Amino acid sequence: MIRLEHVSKVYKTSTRPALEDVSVVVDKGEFVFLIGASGSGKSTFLRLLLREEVPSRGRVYVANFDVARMARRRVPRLRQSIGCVFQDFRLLNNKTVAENVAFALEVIGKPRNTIRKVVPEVLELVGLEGKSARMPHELSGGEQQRVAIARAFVNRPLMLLADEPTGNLDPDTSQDIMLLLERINRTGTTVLMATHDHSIVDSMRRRVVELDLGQVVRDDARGVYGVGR
Amino acid sequence: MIRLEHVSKVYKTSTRPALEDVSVVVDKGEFVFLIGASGSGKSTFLRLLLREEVPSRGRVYVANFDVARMARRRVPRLRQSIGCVFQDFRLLNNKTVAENVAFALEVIGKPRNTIRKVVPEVLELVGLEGKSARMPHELSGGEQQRVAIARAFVNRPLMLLADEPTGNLDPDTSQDIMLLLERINRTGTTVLMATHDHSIVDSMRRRVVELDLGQVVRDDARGVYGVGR
Amino acid sequence: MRASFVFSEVLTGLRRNVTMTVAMILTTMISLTLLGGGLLVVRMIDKTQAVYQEEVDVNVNLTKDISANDKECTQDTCADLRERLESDPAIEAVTFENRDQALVRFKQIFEAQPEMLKLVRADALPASFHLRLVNPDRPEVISQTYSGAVGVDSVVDESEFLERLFSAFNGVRNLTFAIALIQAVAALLLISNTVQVSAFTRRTEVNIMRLVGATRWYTQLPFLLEAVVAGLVGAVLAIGLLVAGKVWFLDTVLGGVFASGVLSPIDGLDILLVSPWLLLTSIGISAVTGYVTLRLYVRQ
Amino acid sequence: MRASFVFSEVLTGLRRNVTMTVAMILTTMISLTLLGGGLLVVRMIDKTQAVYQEEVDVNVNLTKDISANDKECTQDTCADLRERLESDPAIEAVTFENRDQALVRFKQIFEAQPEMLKLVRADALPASFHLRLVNPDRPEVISQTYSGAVGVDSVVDESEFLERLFSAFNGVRNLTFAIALIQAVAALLLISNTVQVSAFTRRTEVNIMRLVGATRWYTQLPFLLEAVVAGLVGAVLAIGLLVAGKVWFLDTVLGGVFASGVLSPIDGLDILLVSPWLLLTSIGISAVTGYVTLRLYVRQ
Ligand SMILES: Nc1ncnc2c1ncn2[C@@H]1O[C@H](COP(=O)(O)OP(=O)(O)OP(=O)(O)O)[C@@H](O)[C@H]1O
Ligand SMILES: Nc1ncnc2c1ncn2[C@@H]1O[C@H](COP(=O)(O)OP(=O)(O)OP(=O)(O)O)[C@@H](O)[C@H]1O
Ligand SMILES: [Mg+2]
Ligand SMILES: [Mg+2]
Repeated sequence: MIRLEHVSKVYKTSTRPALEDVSVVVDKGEFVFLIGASGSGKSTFLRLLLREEVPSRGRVYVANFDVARMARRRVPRLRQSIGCVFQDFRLLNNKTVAENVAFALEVIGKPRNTIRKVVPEVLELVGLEGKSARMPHELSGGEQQRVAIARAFVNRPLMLLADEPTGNLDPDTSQDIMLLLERINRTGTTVLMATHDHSIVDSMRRRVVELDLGQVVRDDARGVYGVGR
Repeated sequence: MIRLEHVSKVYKTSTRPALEDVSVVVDKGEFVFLIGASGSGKSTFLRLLLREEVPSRGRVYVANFDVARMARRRVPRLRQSIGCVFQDFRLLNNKTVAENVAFALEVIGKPRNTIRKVVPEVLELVGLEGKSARMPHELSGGEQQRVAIARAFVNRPLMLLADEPTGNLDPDTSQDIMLLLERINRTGTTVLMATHDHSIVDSMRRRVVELDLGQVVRDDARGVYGVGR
Repeated sequence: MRASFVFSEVLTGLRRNVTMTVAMILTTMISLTLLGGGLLVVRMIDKTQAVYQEEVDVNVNLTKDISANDKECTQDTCADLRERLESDPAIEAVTFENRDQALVRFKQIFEAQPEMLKLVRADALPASFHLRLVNPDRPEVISQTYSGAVGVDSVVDESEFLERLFSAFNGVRNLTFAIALIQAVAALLLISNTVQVSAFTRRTEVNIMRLVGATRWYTQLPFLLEAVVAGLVGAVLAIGLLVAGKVWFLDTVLGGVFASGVLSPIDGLDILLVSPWLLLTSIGISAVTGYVTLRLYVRQ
Repeated sequence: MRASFVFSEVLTGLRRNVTMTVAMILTTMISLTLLGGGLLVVRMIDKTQAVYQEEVDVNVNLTKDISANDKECTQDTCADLRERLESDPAIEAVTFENRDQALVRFKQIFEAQPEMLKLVRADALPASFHLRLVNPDRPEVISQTYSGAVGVDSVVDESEFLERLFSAFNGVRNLTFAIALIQAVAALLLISNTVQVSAFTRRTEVNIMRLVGATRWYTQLPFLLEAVVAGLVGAVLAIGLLVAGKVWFLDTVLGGVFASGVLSPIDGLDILLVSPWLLLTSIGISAVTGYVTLRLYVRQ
């Protein structure tokens, strides 16, 4: 599903590499936590998979795409097979919940009756069936994050990338979001999640990949956040 | 120092009040955590103190200012006596560390030689004496947050408001920031901090004010994050 | 890509920044109006030039004696001169105009200036031969040959007069084009800027679109169309202004001059011929500017 | 508030959005150039009008006989007529111009059009009395009284000619003002928009400034100054364009007409008189527009 081979990334404006000789393989259907201190390269890792950045060295494979070398115009195809969720939700403030989700389908040219069928389904999955006509600001943070997840998942992508999806949420709401991601993972979707939240990592006991200064320093099949803590 | 009397706040675009009949008194030199679920009104609470919003009902006093009723043109004076720190740092990306801190003084018209004297002092306080010429993107998240704290504190304000200052930081870095805030608190500055991070709240054992749906549901002198956890 | 979706995005974009859109349309409009005005002056010059060049290059004015007494050019001096002119290989055509005909023409030209008519009595005008030359560029040869010939009072090279007339026109045309050019630069910068501002104010949306896998065309087409729509509206308004300018300014102020035939008038057909060029120029420039701006300044 | 700090902010702002700034300056420049041009045409009309009205209102042309034989107006018919005119209470001043003097004046007027000179022989021009009226608005009374008097060939009301001349000028002036007005609207919108875009692109900074306690003036003055600086530059360029236009266009194309005295020329002094108005207009409008925009559209 995902394969990084000796990947390094040095940003132009920065001296120290953000990632250094990282090799990681993630199989289909896995649930992986990506942890590490601030600036350890978690977001960079995810951005490489989305081809928001290209690696300075090494190779990145996602599904059947050779991400680092593919032609620019094929990038949209890659992204259509990946769903993304971010800490700050990234919803369109002037569109309703349903429109926000539908947007992801409109943009890739799905026919209108497919959209009308699929959107309510996915809103039901994330538990927002009654709130499809609300605007984002009329929702709590947790609900907004569900909308973001619905939008990422409405296209039934092969994998879901989440960059600190619970960073702005309180512990209870975070638990709800984690349950939702687990449910999505059970449908066979690979989930890769970067986080700081050790209580979540500790309670889920899933695979943990830890980065430190851009290098993989740990890769446990059923890990916890901090060993020495 | 801070006194809220039966304060309610209803946003125009929202139906349910963000704060409802909140009365809180904070004395000079206190360190107070403001906790609560997402959407419980923590940020609204802080915005009222800064007069970024005016309350729908009730009165807000900060230092000697009647915040809710003061003339608009006196707002800058109020803000000059309050330092603010946010989750997303809010540094100017095209200015160096020292310039970012100096900016807060330039803007309020401090003479240039005062600025030249004060800025290095405060950078030393936050432990960034060697990095004053760096740009924000050349710093780790924790270091960026220190710059933000230095900027908030350079003016020696009566109080420091912090809205989830550790939200984007990993646990180790968060600890450093908390130590810094404690040090600032020990100089006599009142610190009011909104947060989700229960490990921080639990370890510090300071006064905790908990909001739920806009109402104060708990006010412990030496509290922990969640009672039932 | 669904057209209705793109269309609604374009409208939203134009409405979001109304002041900018209106400024862009106005500037484009003025630029194109001036460009169109310049083109119309060029057409007017061309037409007037064509009329004059068809008609005559050099006038040979006859002496007072002949002018007064030989109305049909039948007497010896005049007939000989005509024969000589007609057999000259450098001259293509010869027309005789007697004093009465000259007066009629003079009255037509100065219809709008009655004081001129009062100054000039019929017997002041000479009869003349109007010559069309084989080689209109070299009237001085004719001038030299026939000045001082028997019965010739003076040889007038009309192209001299035309040159002065046309140099005034060329001045007007150059001024118009100069202002149009500066305006065009302003319009270009505005288009480029509008596209940049549009892209900037909607970067959140565009970012989200791109993350869910929208193609570059899909995200950028609305900005391009915005520029083109504004350019189109500007061009249509410019054409309207040209028509209005013709009706209310040219036809009233210069009506007399047109009627006299000294200048060929600008008619509806001329505007009709210029219009498609204005439209094409506008659409072309706004599309190209928009595209280049998107490639160069808007990070994808 | 330290001036150097504000100044550097203004420069940064103008540089940050170069295309917008240049477009704004160009549009302001053209608008002001046209406005200045219109004002200059107005001045030219005024001056020309003043010259004509000072000199003469009505011409009484004398018969061919008098024109040819009475060069000093000493013979009975002419002298009687002069006496009658001089004693008329409606007439303020009477000047006699004989045929030779008329020819000199005619040659001056048509210096640039030699064909006209060739058409008119000295004996075609009449001697005349030039009258200045007590009440210049009612020349038709004079016309009725003296038409047909002994020795009078015709009475010409010069104001008729002037009216036609001035109506052409007024047309040019109105057209110039109309374009200037549209341009001014465009410039206004652009200024407003530039201020909005500036404020928008720098809202992060402004937010941070305001959080650390900067006053509204402190945060918004740079945007206002940006607009004013751009307006000032536009005005200076416009004045430059007017001078250039005078030197390269007016003086070459209309030089002959000016020299003949038919039109009063536009001189450096006129431009000098118009310039401060352009500067003040530009600064005033940009400052007001900027201020209003900041109050209405930019959330503080
Ligand atoms: N666009 C960029 N340009 C230059 N340097 C960058 C850029 N993005 C990230 N970096 C640098 O690369 C390193 C890794 O950053 P990255 O955002 O991947 O860390 P992270 O693990 O996501 O941190 P956080 O927990 O704060 O989100 C950091 O040193 C950062 O300063
Ligand atoms: N500008 C606004 N306009 C309308 N409603 C708002 C606005 N800001 C906040 N709200 C609403 O007011 C309520 C309280 O919001 P607030 O941001 O104070 O919560 P919070 O405790 O800071 O939450 P979080 O932990 O997510 O930051 C929420 O329901 C929110 O939707
Ligand atoms: Mg990150
Ligand atoms: Mg908040």
